[in-house]
Amino acid sequence: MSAVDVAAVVKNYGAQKVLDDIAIHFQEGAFTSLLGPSGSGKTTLLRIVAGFVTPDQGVVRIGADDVTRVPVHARNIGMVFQSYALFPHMTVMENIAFGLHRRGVRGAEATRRARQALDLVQLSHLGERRPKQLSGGQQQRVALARAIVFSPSVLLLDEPLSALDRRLRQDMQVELRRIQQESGLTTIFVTHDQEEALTLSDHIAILDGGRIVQEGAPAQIYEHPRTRFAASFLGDANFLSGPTMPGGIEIDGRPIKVAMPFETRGRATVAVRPEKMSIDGPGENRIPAVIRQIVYAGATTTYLLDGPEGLPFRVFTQNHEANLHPVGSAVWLTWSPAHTILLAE
Amino acid sequence: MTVRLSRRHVAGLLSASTALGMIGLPLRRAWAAETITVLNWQGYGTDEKWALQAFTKATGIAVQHDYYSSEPEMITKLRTNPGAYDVAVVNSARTQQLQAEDLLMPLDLSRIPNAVGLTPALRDNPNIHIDGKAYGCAWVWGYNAIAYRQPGIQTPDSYKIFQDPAYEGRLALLDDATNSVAIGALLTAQDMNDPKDLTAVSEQLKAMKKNLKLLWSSEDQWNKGFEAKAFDLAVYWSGASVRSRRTYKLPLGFTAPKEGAIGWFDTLGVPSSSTKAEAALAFVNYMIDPAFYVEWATKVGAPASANGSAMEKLPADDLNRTTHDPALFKSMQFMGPLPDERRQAFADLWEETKAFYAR
Amino acid sequence: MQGELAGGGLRQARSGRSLKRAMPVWVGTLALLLPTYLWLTLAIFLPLLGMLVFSFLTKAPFGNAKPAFTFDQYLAFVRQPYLIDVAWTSLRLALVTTGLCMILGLAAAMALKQAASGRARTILFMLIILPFWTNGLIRIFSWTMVLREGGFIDMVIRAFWPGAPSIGLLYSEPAIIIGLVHGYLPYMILTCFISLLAIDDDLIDAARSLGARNYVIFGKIILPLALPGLISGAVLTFVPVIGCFMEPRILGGRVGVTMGTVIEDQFTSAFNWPRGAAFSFSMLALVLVVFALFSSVLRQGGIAREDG
Amino acid sequence: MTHVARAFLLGVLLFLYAPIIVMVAMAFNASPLYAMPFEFSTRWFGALAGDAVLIDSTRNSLVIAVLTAVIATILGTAASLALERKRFMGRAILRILLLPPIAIPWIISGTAMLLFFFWTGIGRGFHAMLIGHVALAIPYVVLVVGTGLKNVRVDLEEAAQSLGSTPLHAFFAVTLPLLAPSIAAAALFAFAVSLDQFVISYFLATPGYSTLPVQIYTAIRKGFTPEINAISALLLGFSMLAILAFVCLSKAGGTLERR
Repeated sequence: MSAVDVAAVVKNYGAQKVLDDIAIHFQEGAFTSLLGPSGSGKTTLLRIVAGFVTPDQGVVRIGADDVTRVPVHARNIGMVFQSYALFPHMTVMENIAFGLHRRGVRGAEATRRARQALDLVQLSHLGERRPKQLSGGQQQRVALARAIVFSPSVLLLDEPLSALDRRLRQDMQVELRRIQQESGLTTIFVTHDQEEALTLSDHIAILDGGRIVQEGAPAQIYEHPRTRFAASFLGDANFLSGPTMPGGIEIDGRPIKVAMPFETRGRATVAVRPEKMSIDGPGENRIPAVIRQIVYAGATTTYLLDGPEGLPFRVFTQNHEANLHPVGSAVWLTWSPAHTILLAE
Repeated sequence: MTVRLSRRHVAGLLSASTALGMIGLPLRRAWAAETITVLNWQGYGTDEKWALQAFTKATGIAVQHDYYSSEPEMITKLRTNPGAYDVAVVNSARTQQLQAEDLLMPLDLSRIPNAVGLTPALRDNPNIHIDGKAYGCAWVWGYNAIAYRQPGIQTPDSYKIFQDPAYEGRLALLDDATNSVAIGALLTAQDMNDPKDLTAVSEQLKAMKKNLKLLWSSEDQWNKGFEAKAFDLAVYWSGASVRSRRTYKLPLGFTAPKEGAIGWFDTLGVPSSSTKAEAALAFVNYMIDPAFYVEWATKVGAPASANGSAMEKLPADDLNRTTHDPALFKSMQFMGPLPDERRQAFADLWEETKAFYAR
Repeated sequence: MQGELAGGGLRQARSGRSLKRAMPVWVGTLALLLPTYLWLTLAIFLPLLGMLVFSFLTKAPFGNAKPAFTFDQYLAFVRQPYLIDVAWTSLRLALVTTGLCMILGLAAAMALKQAASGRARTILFMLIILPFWTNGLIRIFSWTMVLREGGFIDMVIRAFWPGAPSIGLLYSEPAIIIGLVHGYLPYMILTCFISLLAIDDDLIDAARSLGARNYVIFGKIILPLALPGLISGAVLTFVPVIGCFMEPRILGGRVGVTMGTVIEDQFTSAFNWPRGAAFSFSMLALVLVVFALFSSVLRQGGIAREDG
Repeated sequence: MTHVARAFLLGVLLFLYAPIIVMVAMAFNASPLYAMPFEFSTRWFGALAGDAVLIDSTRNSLVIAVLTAVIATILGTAASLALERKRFMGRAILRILLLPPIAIPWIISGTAMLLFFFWTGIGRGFHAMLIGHVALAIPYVVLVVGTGLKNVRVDLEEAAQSLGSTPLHAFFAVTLPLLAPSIAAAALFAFAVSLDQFVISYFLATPGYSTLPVQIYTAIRKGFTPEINAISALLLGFSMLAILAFVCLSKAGGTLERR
């Protein structure tokens, strides 16, 4: 188990810049998610750490070793592929023991450790099956057991849950977190699913267009997204932009206060999470709006509203009491300046 | 269907299996003091096993073979394998071309004892004499004419029968440009080696389209086709017609029509690159030896020998002898050397005619 | 192959400490490609280059011939328009043969996958290849026995229906096509079968359980998976058939005139190598044009697939 | 469905074997011209036993075919791996370059080889034939193995590497077993291509060295006797026995199932 460091990594495919000056530290024992839409470069970054892709520039370190030019097989990584990539011509046990054999662990010792890994993923009874005979979730567990059985320095997960259905996926998230915590492996997890990233991670890095736009603890990123992209990719957000004024910005002639200090110059955009707003509630910042649509979901209700100049808003409310505002009613949207996040443009 | 199983059959089957089973073992070959290599069509006289054994026994010279399946290929092999061949069977129509490329050496016929019996029309034929030197020893001759199914068809007297509507779909022509042009030329009373009016030739050939069933290119194909009654009327080689009648008992008649047969003769030449000319000449001499010829002609079936005295050793009613009547020399034209341009013109004409047939 | 591997030793992988540098990727690629392409260069490309040069000469440069540079050989199609008919015959034969092989080959591969499994399947598979191991010439000659009037087919038919008229297919275009399909069908069956091996039977059962009809299963599951095999098989059929000459000669009789036979004649009887070579390269060009036309299909996984 | 499939398969086999049956039947027919009515005879087998040239050339054919299959399969599989799995400039051109060996009529390639080998001093004979045969078989191998490779997912090799395999070990441990049916089929193709090849062999044969197809091709002129049917029938019989033995004795029955 080691920390992983990526420094100043650049990767181009022809004229296309896939990764642009990436630097990121994956802390020892931590679960880090690389989150981003497809084409953001997150998979390329993972494959650079794995060694399948050689960066054009920059350095990759696993622990103290510079592994930038080290072939995959010499890096001591464990990896779970999106499609699991289980060897169809081997049994489950053979699959799991593969990495042990490559490390010179054979015979009874290999069997013992493979059994242990199989127990860890709770598939002890399926060791003699072939991968084809397993369900998707079971295959996923085998792939995980295979990747961790030889105690790799780092565990790389390439969207391993994306092929599972929703229910199984939630189960596996829990399982994955448990196993990661038990094994204490430095884990890098690639996903485009924000909920998954929030649930599982100690640390999240959001990628867009080959750059890391923001990284930090899940709550920290959620509460303080730095860009419009980060705010909209991780969770929902209402955006307001207007000319700056001392202490905030101006929308439709009304001041919107921002708690954090900033420079008063030109225009600025702020973001407000839908659950931080309330309808006709308390709050220093206020905007008039008309309710356009109501989405009732039992525990919560989502209001879609039209603000000044047709600006769309979205508000989540907990259904503490059943006083729904009817569609078409004019209301005040209110929220606190502390929840008004200034975005870097 | 008659099924007769005898001990001989079983023995044959067994020995063949054993032979195949031993395929892994290298076969022993006895090497004589000197070995010459002959370039020829396969199964064309020079490679008769019994003859070679007799020859080797008599002279101590062993003979091996390489084969060609077309004349250009023979020329190519001579060009690209200098020194590999000591005797080459060369159609006299090609001799001048080979001589022009210095691929043949002139032969001193006086050193070939059996040459005295050669038919003068062949021995001294201008096809093989250049600047007074002979670039080959006339070996065998034959002619292409009409074969027809018997009984059923009256002896044809003209190539016109190829266009006779009575034989729709019953004709087989030789797939050979020179031969086909020759037929067209003879039908229009032209010199078959240099017809001036190729359009007329082409028209004559195209008029055979309705009758034409197939174009044959090998004796095997001819025999199997005739046996299967695929055609009743055909161009055929004189020597092959003898084999078909005698060996395979095919019911055919063979005749030279009034326009004339299309004659050819093959020579034995010695490649200029041969280092074993002495041995080669010994082999040439053996090949025109009447004793060898009679055995070849009666045992196997052969074209007519260029050695008139050899022909005379055959019984008077021998099919081969009657088919190759020396009287033919009077009316028959031999295929002569063709300049490249004319050869190409013939080839183009035949190619176009074939495309017309195929439509 | 070796080059790529020399890069990292096993011991290093096990210790994970003293780390070796990886070979650049191109070294491995080159090592994989070089033997094949060197071999092809020696045996095919360089010799053919010689032929390509010949095709621009008036005559083959041998003996006393004084060849001159010319484009004439390539103009034969203009000067001898009947060659266009001949080329069309070749193209037609190739297209029909390839089409029939694709239909029969895919069907046979599916049947093979469905009708048998395990050892039985292996035996059937080998039985399909076996005829291939007899010489092609003998196979073609044997077909004359089967197809001719009073031949094998007629005998079989007359066994059931005495006095039936003869089928007498020999010496016709269908006879050529039968011979060609017979010669190339095993390629198609095999390549399709290899592709179909990837299909899980569960996949088809699953689709069926979801109510998919047979044609839907075929269109959505089998065909896309079989496509690489179909394409490879089509290449292995179409390309040689367009230059075939033995089948037309022996089975075609009067109608057996193709580019293959014309080229053979140029070499064996007309002795005009430059023209024979020019025809061959024209035909190769024709093949490439056909490939270009179908490249949208081929791009999904055939020989002409583009990079990227 | 299975009945339909079986019936269809039977039909295809009948079609494939129709001329083969005739070929074998004619080996036992007394007539040298394949004449009917059929008259049983083993004379051609007897004749074959005394025909050293035919047996010799059959052995040569088998030796060349086996060597061709081995060499072409190894080279072609390697090339196929690069063409399927690597990205590089000129890949499309390299693929196109596989076409000339099969597209150019044999007679042209044969003549071209004969001339080129003459000019370069490679000459004719066994080695020249082998060079020619392998070159002709390579495109078949590349195409067939390439087809199989499309079904072996790349991530399996990557997975093996991530588990500590060198690329070579990953190939042998993972790709090769999964690719085995395709490679076997490719080898069978290469073998068949070589065994069938008569034009190029014909040009490259030397006086003392020829192959069975060359014998057949040259024999056609005069008339090929059913001796050739006889040896073909024997070869076919031996192949069948070999296959049966192979299938029964080995676990190969499973190779086509694994995937």
